[in-house]
Amino acid sequence: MSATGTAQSGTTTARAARRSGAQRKLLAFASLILLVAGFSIASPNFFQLSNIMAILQAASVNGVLAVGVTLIIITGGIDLSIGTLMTFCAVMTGVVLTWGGMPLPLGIAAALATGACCGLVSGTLVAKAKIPPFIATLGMMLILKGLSLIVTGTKPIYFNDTPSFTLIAQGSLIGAVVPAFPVPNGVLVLFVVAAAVAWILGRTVLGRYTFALGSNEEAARLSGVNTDGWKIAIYALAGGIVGIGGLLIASRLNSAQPALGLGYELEAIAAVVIGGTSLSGGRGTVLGTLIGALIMAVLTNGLRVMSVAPEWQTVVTGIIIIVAVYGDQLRRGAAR
Amino acid sequence: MSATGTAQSGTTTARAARRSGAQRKLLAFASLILLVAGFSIASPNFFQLSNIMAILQAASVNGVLAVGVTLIIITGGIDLSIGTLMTFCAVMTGVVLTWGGMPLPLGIAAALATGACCGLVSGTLVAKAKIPPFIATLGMMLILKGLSLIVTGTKPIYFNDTPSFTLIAQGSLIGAVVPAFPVPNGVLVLFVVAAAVAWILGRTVLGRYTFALGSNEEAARLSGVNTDGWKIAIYALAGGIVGIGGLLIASRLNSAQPALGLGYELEAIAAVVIGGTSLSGGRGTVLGTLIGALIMAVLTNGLRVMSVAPEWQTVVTGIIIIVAVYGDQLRRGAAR
Amino acid sequence: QDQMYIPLISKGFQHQFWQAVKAGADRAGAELGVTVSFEGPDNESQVDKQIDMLAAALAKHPAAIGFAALDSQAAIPLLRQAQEADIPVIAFDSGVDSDIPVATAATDNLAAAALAADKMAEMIGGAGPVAVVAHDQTSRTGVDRRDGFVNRMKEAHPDVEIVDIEYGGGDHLQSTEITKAILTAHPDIKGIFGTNEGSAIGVVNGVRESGVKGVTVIGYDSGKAQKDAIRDGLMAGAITQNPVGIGYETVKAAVAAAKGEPVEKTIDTGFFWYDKTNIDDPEIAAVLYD
Amino acid sequence: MSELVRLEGIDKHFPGVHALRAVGFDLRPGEVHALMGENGAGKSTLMKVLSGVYQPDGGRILIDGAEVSLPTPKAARDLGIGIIHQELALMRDLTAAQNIWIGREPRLSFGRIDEARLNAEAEAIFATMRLGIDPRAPVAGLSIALQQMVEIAKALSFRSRVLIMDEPTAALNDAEIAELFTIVRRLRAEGVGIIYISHKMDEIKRVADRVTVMRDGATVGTVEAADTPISRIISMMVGRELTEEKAAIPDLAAAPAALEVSHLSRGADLRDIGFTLRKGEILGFAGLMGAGRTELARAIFGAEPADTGEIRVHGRPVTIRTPRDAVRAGIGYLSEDRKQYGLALGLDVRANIAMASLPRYADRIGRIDEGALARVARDYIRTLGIRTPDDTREVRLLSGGNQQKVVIAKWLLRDCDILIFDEPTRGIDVGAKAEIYRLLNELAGLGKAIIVISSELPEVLRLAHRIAVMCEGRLTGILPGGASQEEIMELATEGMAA
Ligand SMILES: Nc1ncnc2c1ncn2[C@@H]1O[C@H](COP(=O)(O)OP(=O)(O)OP(=O)(O)O)[C@@H](O)[C@H]1O
Ligand SMILES: Nc1ncnc2c1ncn2[C@@H]1O[C@H](COP(=O)(O)OP(=O)(O)OP(=O)(O)O)[C@@H](O)[C@H]1O
Ligand SMILES: [Mg+2]
Ligand SMILES: [Mg+2]
Repeated sequence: MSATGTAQSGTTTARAARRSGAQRKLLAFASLILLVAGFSIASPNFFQLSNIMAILQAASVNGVLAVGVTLIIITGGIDLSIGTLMTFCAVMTGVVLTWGGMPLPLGIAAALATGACCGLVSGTLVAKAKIPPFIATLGMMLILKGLSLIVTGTKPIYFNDTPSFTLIAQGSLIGAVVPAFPVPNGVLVLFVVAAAVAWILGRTVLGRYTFALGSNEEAARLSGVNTDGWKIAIYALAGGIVGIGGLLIASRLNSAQPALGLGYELEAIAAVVIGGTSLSGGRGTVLGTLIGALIMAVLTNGLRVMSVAPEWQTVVTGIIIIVAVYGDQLRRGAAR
Repeated sequence: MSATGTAQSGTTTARAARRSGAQRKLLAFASLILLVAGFSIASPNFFQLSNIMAILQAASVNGVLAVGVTLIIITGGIDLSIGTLMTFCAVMTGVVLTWGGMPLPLGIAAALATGACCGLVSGTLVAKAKIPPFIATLGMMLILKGLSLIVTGTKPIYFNDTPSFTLIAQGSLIGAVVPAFPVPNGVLVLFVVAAAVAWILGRTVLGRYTFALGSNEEAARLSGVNTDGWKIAIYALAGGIVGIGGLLIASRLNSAQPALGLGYELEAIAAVVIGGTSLSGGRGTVLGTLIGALIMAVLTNGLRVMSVAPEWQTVVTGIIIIVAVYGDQLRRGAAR
Repeated sequence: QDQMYIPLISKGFQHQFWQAVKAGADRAGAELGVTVSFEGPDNESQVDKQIDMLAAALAKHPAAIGFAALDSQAAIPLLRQAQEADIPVIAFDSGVDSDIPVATAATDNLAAAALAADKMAEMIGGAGPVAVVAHDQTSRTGVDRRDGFVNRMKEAHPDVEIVDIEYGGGDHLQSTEITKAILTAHPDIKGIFGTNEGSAIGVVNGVRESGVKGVTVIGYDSGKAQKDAIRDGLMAGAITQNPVGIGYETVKAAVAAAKGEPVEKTIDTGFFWYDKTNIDDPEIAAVLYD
Repeated sequence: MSELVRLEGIDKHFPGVHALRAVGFDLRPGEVHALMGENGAGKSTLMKVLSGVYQPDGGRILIDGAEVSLPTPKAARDLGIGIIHQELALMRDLTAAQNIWIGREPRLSFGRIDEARLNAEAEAIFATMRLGIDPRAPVAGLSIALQQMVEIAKALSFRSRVLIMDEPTAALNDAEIAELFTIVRRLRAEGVGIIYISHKMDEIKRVADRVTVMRDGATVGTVEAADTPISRIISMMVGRELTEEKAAIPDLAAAPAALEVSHLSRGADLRDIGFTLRKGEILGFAGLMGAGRTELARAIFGAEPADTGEIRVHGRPVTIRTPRDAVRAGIGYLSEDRKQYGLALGLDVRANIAMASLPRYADRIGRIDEGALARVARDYIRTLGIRTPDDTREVRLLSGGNQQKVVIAKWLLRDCDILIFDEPTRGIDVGAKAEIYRLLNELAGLGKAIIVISSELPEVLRLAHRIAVMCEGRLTGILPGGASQEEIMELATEGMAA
């Protein structure tokens, strides 16, 4: 009897939760659409294929970084080193390709391996040395920033000897097949990475433990989960994804610019939070992050296309970030 | 019988707890001393009165910001806008003093009021609109950055018409009394602010609620505490303290530099965390923050005095931040 | 102390430009037998960081100091301190509004940017919309180069309209995105001026990525990518300063001042226009750097 | 020997607390061994030692007669030791099924999780427990009771040889407890050894074979449950005889009304509720889980304000939109979930006791009189028997029952006229329970108006002057204090069949 009652309320809750989740995503998507519509009305130059491609291209690096850091944020952590790590990965690719004269695949591997290794170090500092993620990755941010400058001797490394390198971000596989739709490879990479991470989060053990760590690490540990090991793995995976971001930016700039990167972490984290992932961990979606990154890219591009004065661009961006998240908050309140 | 047992063990615990707390602080202080000693041995130029004063002076702005944000971090929040808010406060002082030609006290009031008002806005966004502190203050960071540029027309405002203005940070009240010990006023301000905030945290209702909010906001609300109101008050107070930071930096530079400020928030937060305050809220001390700010200032200055290459300075700073917090972590583990 | 010690506090150290200044300073140091150190903040808005660096440099009791002020007024108390300690100060890169520096080795950024404006006007036929991608909205160099370009256009080329000025912080990627947005907003744009190496390369990237033809790109400073872009015709030409010379002359003047020898008050290290045609001329090649 | 588990001379120190003093304990296969003791006696600590969470400072652990070491929870698990922790250890953002199988997910290739199997197996476990929880429901959306059931399901899923249950019934109602005992008996028949911790004395007689009593970190003795009277066990626990009789129900017909609630509604949770609480009265609220008693309390207290309805305090209408309004009107609320809603766990005992009364101990500039606060805090520590070394200990380090007493102290200090106690004795030992009952009666005698919400009918019957019964958000009736259990159950299920 009481069992029946319980069962009903259980099912209702689950269904309601699923519905409100879907609704929320739709609505987050709606605010993206709203922005696009607003800019399209405000400026005839905004809604053009070339500009849309430019926006997607602009979202690609930040998007990849944001997808990577989404993993870490879901565990309840944070990673401030992603910006400078991206640069360091680009630098190591330069070392391998330009200085070492090795073939392209090895350069790609270098970026991924560098990212994963640095992620491993951050993860170990957090999981084993119990250093708060904020500090561990702040330290890594500084260390990697310095290392990029040291390794390169503060000079950019160019990829002129590896002409195909620029194709990673700038070529268009899709455009080769469907000429009317010249989506740059960088964008393709972003979507592939996002899809892969969404799959990992939704379907695999690693994804499950990512949520478990953020939700209640102690409970996971008491359940026999090797929480430290998995946490390190998650940081390493995120690092590898940041390595992909490093490849993209290096490919776009046809060079590894050692002084770049600082500040990219805040932008990526902002995209994640706008996308509805909670900084306290335990919940978050890759789709949300993707939408968050797109919102930021649309906003930046739209204000520029409207030729808003740069100082006002900053103000408006600040306001819209707050409003977007406030809207999300209201919706959640309503869903509850 | 059992009562006696409890009483006895009680005394032991209390004593042990007090001892371990004091020990921890002593040890945090020890790593500061260690750094100072190391640099003194490494470079004869380091441990000189003038350089020590330079270090204290360099710590003053960051220290004041860090003390302000300590309050917010103890509530479990974060404030990314402190850097640009500091600048905006400096700018408003410039508007009042230089453009408005008003007397010095009004300029000081302008900085404090601007800080408090902006803190009020952030606090309201966090408490009432339920926007996560990270996002609310990220938005404020951008808004204030833009506003500083807009208000000043992107040009610095100089305080040449108010000659006494530079005395706020650069004069030396103590030096006037004890000439051998020319502590700049900026440092005096830092210590006064720190003492005041320590007193507020330790002895007043506001302080108690600061900890309560960070420890369990819902429990505080269900105890009839006006959590929203107190939270707003805490953000406003922190904003006012950041206003003091704005005065200090403006006085040091004899100008309000509108483009300054970005990045200062991370440095201040780092000082707070190095000082042992937990980013998850509920615990923290002003003394720790002070030591954290000093550690950062000593580190930066010492590496410069040793003429370490700037890129290596970055790397070493990163490593030492991690090591300092790791040491703190070890000590806590041992105390436990 | 066996060797004279001369610290240079610059406006930055990560950009190629500053690395070239450093190279010149190091060369002078080696030739003259003095120890030179070189440092600067991460970006040109960090006025107070630079002040702290100056303070740390003073603590080292140097023979003389080279100083590229981000804000000359803000540094005056410390400069006065140097004066009292009989440490001569040599200003470099841009002047210091004070009579404390015994010499100034600098580029006239206003005049250099005006030259860029003249070249731009000439190349686009004296009329049409152009835009500026600047590296900084508040720093002295950013403001001077922007204003030098804009004012010259207004005065000498009234038919050239400056339709947009954006700031990319010298970040290559940001400047790229900015350029693409400018091209979207103003499809008829004739030319874009990038005010430092990062900005100029960003403009080249942006123009290339958006596939627009016929936009005249003029850059500033040097560097491998910029030289390549000029050789490939992606960039019409650029202004270069003589950073190696700035560094060299600064140290040279510092040593002289420290020894009590007379030094020239202003050392104009000059600026040059370079494009496809003269990039390999020996005198131009000498002031270009990678 | 046929012993499954044997603990010898287990010692455990925490800073300043000697939590376990040479404790011995043994468990046989196929028995339910109850572990009893006052709050803070060391029961949970002992069980954490046995399940690999804590490392003992001394002593031996033997499994099947062989000495073992249990460095991690996993090591204990691998030896067949399963535990349901006293404090819920669930991942709130995961679903019920995901929680049950955490760390042991059925896998497919590439590290993929076989979600269908995971859900199906969770559903199967729920079925054996005769529970209809949706395995896909996020745990955060389940009531405490259902969360507790998920914990139990998780422990069952291990098919352990040794199952430790640390106060599994604290949040359950009678029907669910009965269901749990069916499961316990089944497991016992299968040869599983069960260590059962509870503060509900009647449960000992219902399931336990043997009882071991702990006091102050040491074992007092082990007795057969069947031939030991409850009173004997209680006196072993508290070290003295405990006598208590039900206080007479006072005649309050003439007493002035303290709280009048009328037409209170909020969505589907609360429908048109009205009642009157008199000065000096203890009004019990009974009902099945989910009847809406907590919702009602939270609505009156302003934690989640009602949509419509009127509340009068001492005859004057009051508007209560926030807990602050309620506290100002003289209403205090002790919630059913102390960890989430009652305590700032990271703060010390004194700060928690003072939480609702701080302004009273502060001067005009907000300076707190710590001396006075310390004095009152110590007073309450003494009068309520809170087991803590001193008033500056972090509440997080106290045992569950003592934490509950800290919350009670908070509201006593606030000195409200109207007190709402939601499950006030959840997780509290017999001695303290008696103490709290006495306290409630005393408060009522002083003219306070008290509401007691409890899922333990005997408690309601013992305490309440009148009993209000709720069902599905409606107040189905108010019975006099002497009502029978049957009368209450009838009202509690009224209309549910329909
Ligand atoms: N992690 C810890 N640090 C310090 N002291 C602790 C810790 N855990 C428990 N204690 C102390 O050890 C003693 C025993 O606590 P334990 O939780 O075992 O009691 P319990 O018998 O389970 O009580 P309850 O019935 O209230 O759950 C208490 O005095 C408690 O305060
Ligand atoms: N945190 C929660 N999230 C979602 N629903 C909840 C939550 N807590 C309770 N509910 C639901 O609200 C309804 C009322 O629950 P409430 O807690 O008021 O019941 P109650 O009568 O106090 O019973 P008990 O205290 O025994 O759980 C139930 O359907 C319950 O499932
Ligand atoms: Mg216990
Ligand atoms: Mg309830």
